[in-house]
Amino acid sequence: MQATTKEIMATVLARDLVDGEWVEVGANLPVPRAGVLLAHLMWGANMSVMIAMTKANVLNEPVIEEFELITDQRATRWAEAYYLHNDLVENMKFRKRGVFFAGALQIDQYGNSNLIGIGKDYKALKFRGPGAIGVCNATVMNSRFHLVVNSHDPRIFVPKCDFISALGWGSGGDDARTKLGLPGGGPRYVVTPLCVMDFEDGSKRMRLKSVHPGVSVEDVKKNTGFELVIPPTVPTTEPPTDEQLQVLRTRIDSQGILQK
Amino acid sequence: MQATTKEIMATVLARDLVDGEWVEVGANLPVPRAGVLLAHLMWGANMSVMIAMTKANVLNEPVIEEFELITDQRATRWAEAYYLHNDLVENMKFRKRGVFFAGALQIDQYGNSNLIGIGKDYKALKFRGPGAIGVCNATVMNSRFHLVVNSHDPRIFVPKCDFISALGWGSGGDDARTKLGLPGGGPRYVVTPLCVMDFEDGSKRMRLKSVHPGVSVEDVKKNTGFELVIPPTVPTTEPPTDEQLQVLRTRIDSQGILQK
Amino acid sequence: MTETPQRKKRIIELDDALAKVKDGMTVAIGGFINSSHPMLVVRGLIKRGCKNLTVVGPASSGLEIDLLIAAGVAKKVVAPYVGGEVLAPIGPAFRAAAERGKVEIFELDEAMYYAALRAAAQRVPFNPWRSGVGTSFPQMNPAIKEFKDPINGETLLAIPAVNIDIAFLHAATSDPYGNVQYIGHGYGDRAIYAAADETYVQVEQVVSNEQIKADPLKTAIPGADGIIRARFGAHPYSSPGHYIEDKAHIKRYVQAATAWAKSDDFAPLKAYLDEFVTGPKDHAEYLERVGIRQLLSLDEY
Amino acid sequence: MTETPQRKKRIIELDDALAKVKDGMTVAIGGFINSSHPMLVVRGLIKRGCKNLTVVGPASSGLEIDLLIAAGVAKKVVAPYVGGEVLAPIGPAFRAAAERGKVEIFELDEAMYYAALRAAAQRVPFNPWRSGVGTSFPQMNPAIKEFKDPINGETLLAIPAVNIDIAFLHAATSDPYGNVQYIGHGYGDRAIYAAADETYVQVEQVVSNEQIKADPLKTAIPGADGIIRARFGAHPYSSPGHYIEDKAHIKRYVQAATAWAKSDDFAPLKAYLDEFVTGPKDHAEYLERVGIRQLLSLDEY
Repeated sequence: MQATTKEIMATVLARDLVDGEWVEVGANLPVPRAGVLLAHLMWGANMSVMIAMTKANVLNEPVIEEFELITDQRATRWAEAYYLHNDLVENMKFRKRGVFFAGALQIDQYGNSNLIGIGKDYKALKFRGPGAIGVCNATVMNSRFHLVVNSHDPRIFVPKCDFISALGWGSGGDDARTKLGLPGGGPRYVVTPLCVMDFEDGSKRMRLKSVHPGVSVEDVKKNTGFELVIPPTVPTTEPPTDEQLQVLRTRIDSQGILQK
Repeated sequence: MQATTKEIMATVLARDLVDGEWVEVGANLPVPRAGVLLAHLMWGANMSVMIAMTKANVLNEPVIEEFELITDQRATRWAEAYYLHNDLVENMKFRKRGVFFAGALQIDQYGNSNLIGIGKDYKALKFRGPGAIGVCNATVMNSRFHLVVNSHDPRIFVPKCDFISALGWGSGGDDARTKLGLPGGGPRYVVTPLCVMDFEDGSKRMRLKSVHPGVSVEDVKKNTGFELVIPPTVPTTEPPTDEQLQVLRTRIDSQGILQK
Repeated sequence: MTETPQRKKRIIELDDALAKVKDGMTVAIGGFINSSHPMLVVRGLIKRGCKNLTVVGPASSGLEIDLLIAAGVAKKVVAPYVGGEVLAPIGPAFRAAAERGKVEIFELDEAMYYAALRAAAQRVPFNPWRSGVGTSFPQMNPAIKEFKDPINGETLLAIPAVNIDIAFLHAATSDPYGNVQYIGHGYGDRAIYAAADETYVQVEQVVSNEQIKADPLKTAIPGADGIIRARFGAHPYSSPGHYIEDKAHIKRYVQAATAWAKSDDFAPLKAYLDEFVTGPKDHAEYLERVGIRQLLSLDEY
Repeated sequence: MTETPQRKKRIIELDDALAKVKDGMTVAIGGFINSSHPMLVVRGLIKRGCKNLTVVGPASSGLEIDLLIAAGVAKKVVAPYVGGEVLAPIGPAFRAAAERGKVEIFELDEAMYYAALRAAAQRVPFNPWRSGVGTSFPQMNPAIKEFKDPINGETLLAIPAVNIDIAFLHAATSDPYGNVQYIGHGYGDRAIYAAADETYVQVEQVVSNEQIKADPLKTAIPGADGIIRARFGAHPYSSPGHYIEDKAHIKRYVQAATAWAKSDDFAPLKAYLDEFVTGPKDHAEYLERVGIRQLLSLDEY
């Protein structure tokens, strides 16, 4: 079986997750959702998987139905526990084992990101974004986070974000976050339809980690608006195993959203 | 029918309560409990009566059983709503309509009070009290409070509290609380087995308001460790009506605790 | 012996609740993105021509807030997100009004939002928060101040209290005395209630006090100031345990608002408002215009 | 195709939970005055000879904290009240140890207590609180600082975070995976859990995951680190929905502790500890010493 780009992206996220971790599955974020569920079903039986503000028990569901909206009450039917939204956002202890996935309008070379809008003047934005939602907090309080975007181009990967709504590695350096007193481990991976990137030790500049099958290093460079750290050899992103792909297609993504 | 001192004290507290107010009925505080329930049954059908951290509906209970312990689960059987204890103590909006009853080890002439202990040195108390419980906060956040004590003597009514765990009128003056930014109306009555006291406008010194039947002004003066404001005429505390007394004895205090 | 006086019912008419809203007030709307918004109230505020309101949306606001912006009711919006997920990743009117300077945004993230509401509930002027240090929030929202904490000297953000004059919520049930219960968790509605001076709640159904007392843990709002009868009262958004969102209707709104956002053409929005907001004389007529057949198609299972 | 791996059960032995406690840690005990204390754990901490603990009691602590003080386990106590209501208006050992300088009290009131726990849960160094300004609290507890708020310049108290290393609670039920549910409201246990790095919960009964899922709103602790089987595990205190407090037993303790407090005679306390704490080899033997007839007399209705 041949995995699609989205299936590969989901598998990259899954491989980062460790049994026992705490993760939220958003609605309409099919790639992170599939990544979390893949890890949960294959090697993370003791992960706390949050669906629609509930702690869900889906481990033995033959098919874990996808929901388009986070407010779909049917998505709460597997709940063992409800979280009031304010408790979810204000009680932070459980997030020490948490992993978060964030999107962005803009991302700079240190993994700082922007969900607010495009334009130099906040009072006269050229493009107003949706707002920070809970991303500012979740990218601090969880043990680490990954930036996941649906396209890879120089409008997203910019030299400087117009606004920073979620801090990455600031102006660079291993201590960029600790010197501000921020507890979480910061951004680890940036996963796009072209590649996986991480951050170089020391400088914390974004670095190409692997390119997806069929993508060249040059493709990535020309679609990135700043200079990436490029290691001497860049491997191809490891695709899902046959078994992983089967679990993805039969139990997690039965509607085939990742195959579109 | 002749009312007992405790029944008179309860009636004084009841008369201060207005329909629609929010009040907590503690366990083992029979006088305030009876006062609250008397007001609720007679003219306060829309009061929110809190029993054992629940909002209770006891309006049509023929007999409202007394519980010795606040943790008696049976006291929650009338609940319309549970309050988590932290919400009860941290969400303060509903307390704008709240009235609170506080006890004390020491009370000074401005209604400041102490539940911590007796002694000049906090690190070497001669007598260690129970602690402030929720009294510090409840005496600030409710619309007003009453000090209610089971005995009236110069050990309680002192020139100066060793420690202040609940602020009254500070060092005196109408603005003693507002200048500290405190929202509640402060102490209104001090109710003892001898008398009812309030606070003189302007100075906010404690003032004798009425003496219970059979008690003289002199009795009060000699049992108070500071100089009270004594008006030219001091009335006798108005006892409960026959109907009030009947409600007290048949529905509220069927065990006759107030008659002991 | 005198009869014990009985409690007053707190069921009120929509218009009596709406009459509490005065120009310039801070008004909150409950729910979450595509669910549980008090839509009788939202349409009512527009119909009455309310202006200059500071609107506190849900922590993740949906297109009900977008509609209030489109109709010119909201002068200022307190919300960490305004959108409709796949139905509209960014609220079209929110986006357009923000870009055109027609609405002020009190910029914050969800954690700051709850810190602000909690400060109001606790009657303190602010609450501290850590996340956001090092970001653009204090620059985008000057009401948020960076400060050194008085215990350890750490750098934190001071999130100012957002006090709510009146909160409007939508829930499954209440008894006649304002004890409100949800089906499901109820999103952040309890936090909105805790921050509000007054709270009016639309419910799908008024139930007996005995039913409420059967499960007091479920009582999320122990004594709303008024209860508004509102079957299908969250339409076009979902009402957990009762009906799913009406995507076709939401898309119709999105299309109208997008026309305004993209080409500054207000006509489609006006048509939407005429048909569904200002036109119907009451909730029943609104539902008639939506159509019973359409309402009956919104079953969860 | 490979079988889906299954979850690990979180049911653990009392001793394995107690082994997590190290000298000098901050340990919290749940419940409220005469109810819901994890008494296997309280007795176990004494039996193991734990020392130098900072003990965070419930917001209103009962005589379980008094017992920990009497037995020399608690170096410092964080509690706004220690007593047993009518059974002991002030905890006798609490009173005596405080007067004799044998225990340090972190003085605060209930609102400050929750502000401190909340700060730990939120990972901020403090929370502001208004009540207490103008009182002796900052003098009695120098960790509480008066400060000017950075928004309005109002005078407030900064209540420092009280971080809990391990919380021990007692509840009605849990499934094998640590989803804990209470009968009743559960007092302040959720707030203690939120402030703790690890939480172990005694339960009257372990139930199926299916039973928990039948009412997820009831799940108060969504994933305790360990569940300790403990029928009659709050004895001599009440366990809501299961049994009332054992007043005779509590009075026996009070008598022993009062002898120590009044005349510095530790012998009655030693006798109590020998008989009920250090003597029994396990919980079953403790209950045997209490007596089944006595346990069966503690019905609520």
